[in-house]
Amino acid sequence: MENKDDILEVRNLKINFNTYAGKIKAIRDVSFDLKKGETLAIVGESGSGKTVTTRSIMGLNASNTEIAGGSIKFKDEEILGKTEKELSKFRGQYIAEIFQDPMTSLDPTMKIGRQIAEPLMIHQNMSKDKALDKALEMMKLVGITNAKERLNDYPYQFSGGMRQRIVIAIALITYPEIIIADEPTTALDVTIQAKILKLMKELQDKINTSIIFITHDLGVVAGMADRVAVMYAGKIVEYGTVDEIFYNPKHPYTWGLLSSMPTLDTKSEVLPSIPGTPPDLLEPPVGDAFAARNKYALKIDTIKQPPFFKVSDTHYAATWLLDDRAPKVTPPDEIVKRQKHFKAINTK
Amino acid sequence: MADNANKLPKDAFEPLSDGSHLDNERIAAPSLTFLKDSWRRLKKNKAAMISMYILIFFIVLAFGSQLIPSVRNIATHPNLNNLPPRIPGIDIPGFNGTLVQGGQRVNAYTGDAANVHYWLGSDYLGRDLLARTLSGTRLSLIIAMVATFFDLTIGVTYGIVSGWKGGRVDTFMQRVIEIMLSVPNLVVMILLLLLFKPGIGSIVLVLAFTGWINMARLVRAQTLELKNQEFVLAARSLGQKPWKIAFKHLLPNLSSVIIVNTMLTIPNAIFFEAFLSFIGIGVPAPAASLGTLISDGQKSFQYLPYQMWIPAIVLSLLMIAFNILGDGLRDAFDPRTRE
Amino acid sequence: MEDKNAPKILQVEHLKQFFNVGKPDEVRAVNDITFDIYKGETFGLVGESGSGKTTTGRAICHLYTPTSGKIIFESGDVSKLNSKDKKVKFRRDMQMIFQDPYASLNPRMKVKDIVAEGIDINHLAKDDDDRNRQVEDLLETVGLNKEHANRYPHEFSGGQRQRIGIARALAVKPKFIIADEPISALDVSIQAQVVNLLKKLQRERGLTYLFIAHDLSMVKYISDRIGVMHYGKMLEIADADELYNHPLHDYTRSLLSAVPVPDPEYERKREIVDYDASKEDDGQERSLVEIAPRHYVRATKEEVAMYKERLNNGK
Amino acid sequence: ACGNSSQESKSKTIQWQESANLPTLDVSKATDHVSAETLSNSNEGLLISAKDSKVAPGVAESYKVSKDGKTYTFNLRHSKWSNGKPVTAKDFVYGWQRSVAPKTASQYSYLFDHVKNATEISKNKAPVSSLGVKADGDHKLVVTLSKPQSYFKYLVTMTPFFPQSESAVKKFGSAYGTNSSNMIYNGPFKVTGWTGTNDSWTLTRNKEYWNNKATKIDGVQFNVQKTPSTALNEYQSGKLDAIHLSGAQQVGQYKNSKEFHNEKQASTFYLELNQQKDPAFRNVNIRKALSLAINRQQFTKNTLGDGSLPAVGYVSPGLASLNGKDFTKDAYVKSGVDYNMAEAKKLWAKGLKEVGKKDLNVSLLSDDTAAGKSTTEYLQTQFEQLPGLKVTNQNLPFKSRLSRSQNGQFDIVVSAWGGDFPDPITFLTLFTSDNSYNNGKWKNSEYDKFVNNAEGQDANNTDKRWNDMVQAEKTLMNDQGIIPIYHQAQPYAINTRVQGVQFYPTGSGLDFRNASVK
Amino acid sequence: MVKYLAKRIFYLVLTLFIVTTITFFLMKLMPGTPLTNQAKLSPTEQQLILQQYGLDKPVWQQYLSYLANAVHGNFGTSFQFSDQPVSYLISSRIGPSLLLGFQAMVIGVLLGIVLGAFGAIRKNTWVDTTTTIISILGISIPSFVLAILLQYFFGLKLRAFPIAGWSGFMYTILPTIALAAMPLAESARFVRTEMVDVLNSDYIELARAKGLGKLGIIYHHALRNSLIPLITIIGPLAVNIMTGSLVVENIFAIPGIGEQFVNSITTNDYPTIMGLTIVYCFMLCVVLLITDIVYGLVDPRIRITGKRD
Ligand SMILES: Nc1ncnc2c1ncn2[C@@H]1O[C@H](COP(=O)(O)OP(=O)(O)OP(=O)(O)O)[C@@H](O)[C@H]1O
Ligand SMILES: Nc1ncnc2c1ncn2[C@@H]1O[C@H](COP(=O)(O)OP(=O)(O)OP(=O)(O)O)[C@@H](O)[C@H]1O
Ligand SMILES: [Mg+2]
Ligand SMILES: [Mg+2]
Repeated sequence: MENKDDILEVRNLKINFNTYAGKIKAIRDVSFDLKKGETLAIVGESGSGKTVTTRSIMGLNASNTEIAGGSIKFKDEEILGKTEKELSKFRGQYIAEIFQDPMTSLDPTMKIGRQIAEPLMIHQNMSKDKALDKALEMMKLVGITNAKERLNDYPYQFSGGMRQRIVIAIALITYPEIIIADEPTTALDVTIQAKILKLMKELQDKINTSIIFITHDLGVVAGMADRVAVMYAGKIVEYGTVDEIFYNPKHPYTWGLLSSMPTLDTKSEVLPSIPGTPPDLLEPPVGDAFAARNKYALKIDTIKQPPFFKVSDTHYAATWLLDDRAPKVTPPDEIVKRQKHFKAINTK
Repeated sequence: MADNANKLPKDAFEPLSDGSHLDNERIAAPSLTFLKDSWRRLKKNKAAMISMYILIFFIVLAFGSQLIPSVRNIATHPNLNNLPPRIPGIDIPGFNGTLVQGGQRVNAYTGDAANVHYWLGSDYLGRDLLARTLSGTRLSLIIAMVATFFDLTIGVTYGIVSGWKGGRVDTFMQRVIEIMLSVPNLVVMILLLLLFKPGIGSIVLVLAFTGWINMARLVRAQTLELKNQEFVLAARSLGQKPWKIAFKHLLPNLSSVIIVNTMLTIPNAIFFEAFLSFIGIGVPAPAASLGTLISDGQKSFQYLPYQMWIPAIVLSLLMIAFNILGDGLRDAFDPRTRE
Repeated sequence: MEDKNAPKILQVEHLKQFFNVGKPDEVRAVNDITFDIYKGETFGLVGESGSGKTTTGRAICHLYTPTSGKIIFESGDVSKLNSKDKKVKFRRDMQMIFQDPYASLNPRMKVKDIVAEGIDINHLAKDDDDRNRQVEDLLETVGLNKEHANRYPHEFSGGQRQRIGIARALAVKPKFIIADEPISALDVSIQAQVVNLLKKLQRERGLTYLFIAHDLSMVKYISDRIGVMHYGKMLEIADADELYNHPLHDYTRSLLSAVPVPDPEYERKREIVDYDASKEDDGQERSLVEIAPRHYVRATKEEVAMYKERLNNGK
Repeated sequence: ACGNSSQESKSKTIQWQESANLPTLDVSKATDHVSAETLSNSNEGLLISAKDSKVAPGVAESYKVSKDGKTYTFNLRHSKWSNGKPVTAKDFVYGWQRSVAPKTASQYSYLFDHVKNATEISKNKAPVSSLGVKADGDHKLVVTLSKPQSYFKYLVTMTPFFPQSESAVKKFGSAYGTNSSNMIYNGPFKVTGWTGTNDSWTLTRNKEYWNNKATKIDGVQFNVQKTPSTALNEYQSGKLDAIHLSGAQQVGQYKNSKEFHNEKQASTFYLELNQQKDPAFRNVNIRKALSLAINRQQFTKNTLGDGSLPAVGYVSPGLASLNGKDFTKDAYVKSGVDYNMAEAKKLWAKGLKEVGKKDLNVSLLSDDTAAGKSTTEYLQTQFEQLPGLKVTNQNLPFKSRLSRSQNGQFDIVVSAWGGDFPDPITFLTLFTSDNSYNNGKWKNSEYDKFVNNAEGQDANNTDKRWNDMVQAEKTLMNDQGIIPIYHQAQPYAINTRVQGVQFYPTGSGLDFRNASVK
Repeated sequence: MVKYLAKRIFYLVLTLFIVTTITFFLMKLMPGTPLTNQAKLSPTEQQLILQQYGLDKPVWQQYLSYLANAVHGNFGTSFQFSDQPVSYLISSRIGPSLLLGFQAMVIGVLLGIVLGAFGAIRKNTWVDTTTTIISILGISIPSFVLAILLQYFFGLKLRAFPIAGWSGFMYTILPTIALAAMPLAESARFVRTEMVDVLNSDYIELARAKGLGKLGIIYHHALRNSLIPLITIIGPLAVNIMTGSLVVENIFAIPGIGEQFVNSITTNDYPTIMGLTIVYCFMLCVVLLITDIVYGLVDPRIRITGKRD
């Protein structure tokens, strides 16, 4: 797992939230790393802890956050426990973030040129004029036409897609080493989404940055990611390269996700769905949190949390099904089909 | 990474294939209604709870004390006038029947008065200030509540109609509000009070006449929002009658806005009543509200400070308590603060 | 699933729905669309945000008064329901399911009362017991427990709420259901639950759906025929497979080319087709033309030939 | 701020509190006490008020009255206006004509009613020039009355009888008297610093005044301060030299101090019972019962506590006396102003029986001032001790109260009358049957006869006239035509450095001619 | 924008017209005339006085001429001050009121902003609690009580400020404080809520993600966005100050129009009451108009599209 070109290492992260109702155990032992220039996608359903994970990388946790353990290292430098002031040196400079909702993430009363230029002025002590020049370049780069005239426009004068480009420009302007994109396209139409995703890939190539890409749309993941981590109830349940996850998934939750999404040629009368709802993180179940929705569950799932089982050097899954003692099960048809395809590419 | 599963039961790796574990539509949390939930949150707000108890205390005291004949019918004792507070057994200056006269603290309870105790003193007609303050509080509360009730009903109706009807009706109704807003409400009140016979009824009317605008605006805004909420559309697509939608769907969802705003309107009404009384066009004597008591007390504030302090403190406490409770309720009702 | 000779249950003719008519901020949300829906089918409506899908749905359900055009439901003109009986019947026959599982249920009402609202309005229950029984049946139908009847909406998850919404619509035994993006707010894992439920209900009760969505994979999966909307106009209507396999209109092509697919290989090869909407702003008269059987495209007379050719090339 | 106050205290300007604004400096139009207080120090009539209901020479050095009491001849001294022009008899003629002319609409024109032709002029039935006042040269003024008026000497001390310079009136036009520079002065002081609407103005020494050398102070600054507690605060901090004390507390605080001045005023507060609206009030026993139910002693001492005196009758004490005997002594009727609740209840029961009623619901109308409210509240508690009587209080602003009383929209009203001049007749004329101030419409032919005699056939006979007036008062009290409550006094706190300010119970009220500052 | 302005001004005129009309007829319903000594005046004199005040004509004629005169700023002659035009009365007394109102508004709002902003930034700390307490007290303690207490303690007891009167800056301090309490409290509350909202918004989160420090965020993003909406409550605050001025001017003996208004009420000086009513409405309308324009200027969303909701 250790790798020279890892620029970010998250180890055994545990995060709780103190609320009226009690302690929400939002992140329950999460570890992963990010390599230079790669895109790591984190998928999982709502509330699985994707945002909380990335927020702690940025040091942007809510006030009721309790970091219960673990470490986050950016280029071997520990981020957890840094003061707000120290953190603000990282943010924007080395690690930038693209927010989900382009309609609300821009300051409505500030000219967008200035908003784009701001990180430069903060981190590189650049004069305003110079920063604005750079901002202009960046606007062109993210595909805003008439960039020069639009430098002095306000956010409400842009459409949602254009705003998201601006948000991307803000993230990119310092050529950060890591970009965290938290559902950057969920609020957009598919056609615009496609363009934005393409743009992100192009820009990533250009400045060789790493991206942590959060989404719950597996289609987007398939297009964007080099590697994928699947989260469920505050834990990563499976991770691997994009091909491994899509063509050779091992965790029943991943199976469920992949097979419950119809592709353009799904014909079956009933979609294999995942029954039920995710567990309450106030009192996470003992054993495998997914067990209650898992029709492949084993008795041990209700007793003990599964460890990660290695599938390949790059592919791990946390399910007792991979234990030697576990019975062999047949995944859903859709998965069987995919696994066949996986074999086919790998033998090629 | 392999696990030594020594302590595991034998059948640990048996599938749970009967599906009994897939108990997926279970809701574990106990049932909490919106109000219960809000109440729970309100209870965590100490200031708001204290305010609530203060208000309950005052309300119970102000209304309950009316059962005591001597409070209901306050007698005048022209010979026992302007006596400072004297509480039996308490010997702190200010409450032991002494007052400062010509630079010296003297006992005011002499002669006729030697054996009486006015806990909060007496006024210029020798009326018990405690009883007067209680009656005044009651009157202020009644005026405020009745006025608030009126402006609540007017405001809520106006707001719902304006928001629900939309279009030209709404535009017109908003224009009316705009015009009313560009007239200082106190000026309107004063003009109306000049016209009407001074009295409690007129004050209530006048307060109600100007007070509803805020409520109407809030309710309208909320109605506009609710109107396009899908549950209202659902009711419409089921063929629900408009007035039933108003009662079943809008009102309950407006309730928090209404309650919060009422909590903030009451002190406003209390204030305006006091203000009108203070400038001399409020409740006519002998009825006394907190405003008239303050106005009376203010005249001899230098010599008989208690005559103003007492009603002023009660008034301020009421206002503070209503304001804090209103704020607290707003927080309690606001789903954003739900954590 | 679909009977090709089924009668039309709904005809929309030259429907226009404008907002703020005559004001500077006039919105032509739906601008002259025509389409039919057959009994028992699922008609999918797709298009980008703001293209007028919701407005179309609501206009059909008579939540808006159309600016012009006709909506004929089961041979009756919706805007001319003069008698009370007819109105009541219409309201029973056509129901909606909404997008936002959080906004579509009155937070101050118990599930029981939400579901029973239609029963109460139409006096479908003999007495309280009957009402409760009906509610419990409905809850079971949508896969919830009857114990849930006394709870409040906020205690449910998104998928469960969506099912309560479906139960509410079913309570009046409708024939036609307009589902406005019923799953787009739900998680992938939950979406399938709802879609399966909708399909099951259609099978069991012979329902007709107008299914609005912007997730094209799901629309294709659930729909028999699909209409593509853009800027208040209907651009293309065809059977689902036909539309996906042989999209004719540039906009449809662009839309399809943008759909993300959970298949890395496919994604790597993806080509985005751009669509320039200004092409249609040339002032020429366009209307839906049947290029192939059951495949309509909005086109000028000249464009018809071009589309015909496009279709042949594709095959 | 503290700095200036000590500095101010050294100056020879007195800081005086007024409780109302100065409405006008036009002598013809002044009707209120603030204008009167200002004008009687800035301007001067033929005579000026003096102590003990006397008059002293003003612009007139001396005057003569004809035998029949109808012709007054005034000899004027050589004196000047503040603009240096001489004050002549013509100025008096002009001034009087202006006051009477209907065009001026002076609300005090009725004071001229004994001057020949005045009544006709005010009704526009005679030309202004026909007014019975003529200049005989610059320094002699001859006044012809239509009938004798023994108290005419008092009238000429009042503002409407002041001289007015025709040239000044013409010059300032409609702005005459609307601010301190649009006015000329012939009194010991000039008014300065009054913009017409502001809250302070100053009497400054008038160098042109004939007796300027007698003036000891530099001036008086009047400061309007309507809030009594603020006034008191300012007095205590030394900012004001003199304030009106208001209410029992303030009076109580100063009662035994040298700073305390309780100035009696020729002013009586009394109740009028509306006999037209409430027939029950035509019953004398009911009227008497109400009067006996009022403990005037207790009321003035404890409730009002502002130095006012319990009523001894209708005409205020100390106003006028004959041969050293005060009018009120001569005319005292004990039962009219006594307190006897037992008797009151008896008479009340009797009265009710006579009018055939079991109970009575009445409203009690008064001003909305502090004193007005205390009065109604006190009376309410006293009256409600009479079985079957229910009293509702109504406190209205002065003008509303006035208009209601004059239109008969009341049951019982607390009215007040302030004498214009030190003669009982200024009070007594009010309750003749047809007088417009007789709001209760009490009618008594006896009373009318006495008053008419005093004003008519006995006008020139001091003793008879006196007796007529005494009988009138007694009739009024015996029949309880009105119910007197108290005689007002104006208590002041005046810094001891200020000396010699003269107060009069009637008319101008305030005189700084002999004031001095230590 | 021009069109919008024209519309606003039209409404301003309409409002004033309605207010004038209503007050005029209200006043007609009131008892009392300028004739205090009515009883002693001959009918001729009464007639003449009524004529002087134009009260002899039929009501509708009075109304029309009142309207015509009011347009020219002429509100007739005061009943209280003889021969004094109401317009002069008002113009000579409006200065102190405007000055006080302005001072109170500026001080109240500025301090309110500071308090509110600190409260929001240090949410749930003692700073916040203090701010909340101050603003609750400010809202809850009536201005007249506050004015009396200020006068007594700071004027009489401590002698720190003049007790009452109007001659110089020192004299404005206590009344300004008494008047400023309410706007201070209101704006502190408002700013706090706004700022808490803004600080929770996505764009502040983005600003933090950019690496902007706390101060930078507040200065560059949070303040502007939470202060712009403050403009909308300036109108209501102005009403507050007007209300307060009625008693505060009285208590501090300030020769302003607030004091005059109360005075005119107690003396039934109807022409002055009407004139002042119209002036108050006019001032409020102007404040509302100005705040509207300013809002449009500072909020780019409105500045450029000219639209608002
Ligand atoms: N400030 C907070 N206080 C309490 N609970 C929180 C807080 N922030 C997040 N949570 C909880 O932590 C869990 C994980 O939330 P997170 O936002 O990371 O989910 P997510 O995977 O990003 O979901 P989504 O797809 O909806 O964005 C959720 O149960 C959420 O309710
Ligand atoms: N009540 C209304 N008043 C004014 N404009 C409206 C109204 N309802 C909808 N619109 C406008 O009409 C257009 C079409 O809206 P509609 O909601 O039908 O789109 P949609 O296709 O459902 O979009 P989405 O995918 O975002 O739901 C939009 O521009 C919208 O802003
Ligand atoms: Mg998230
Ligand atoms: Mg929609």
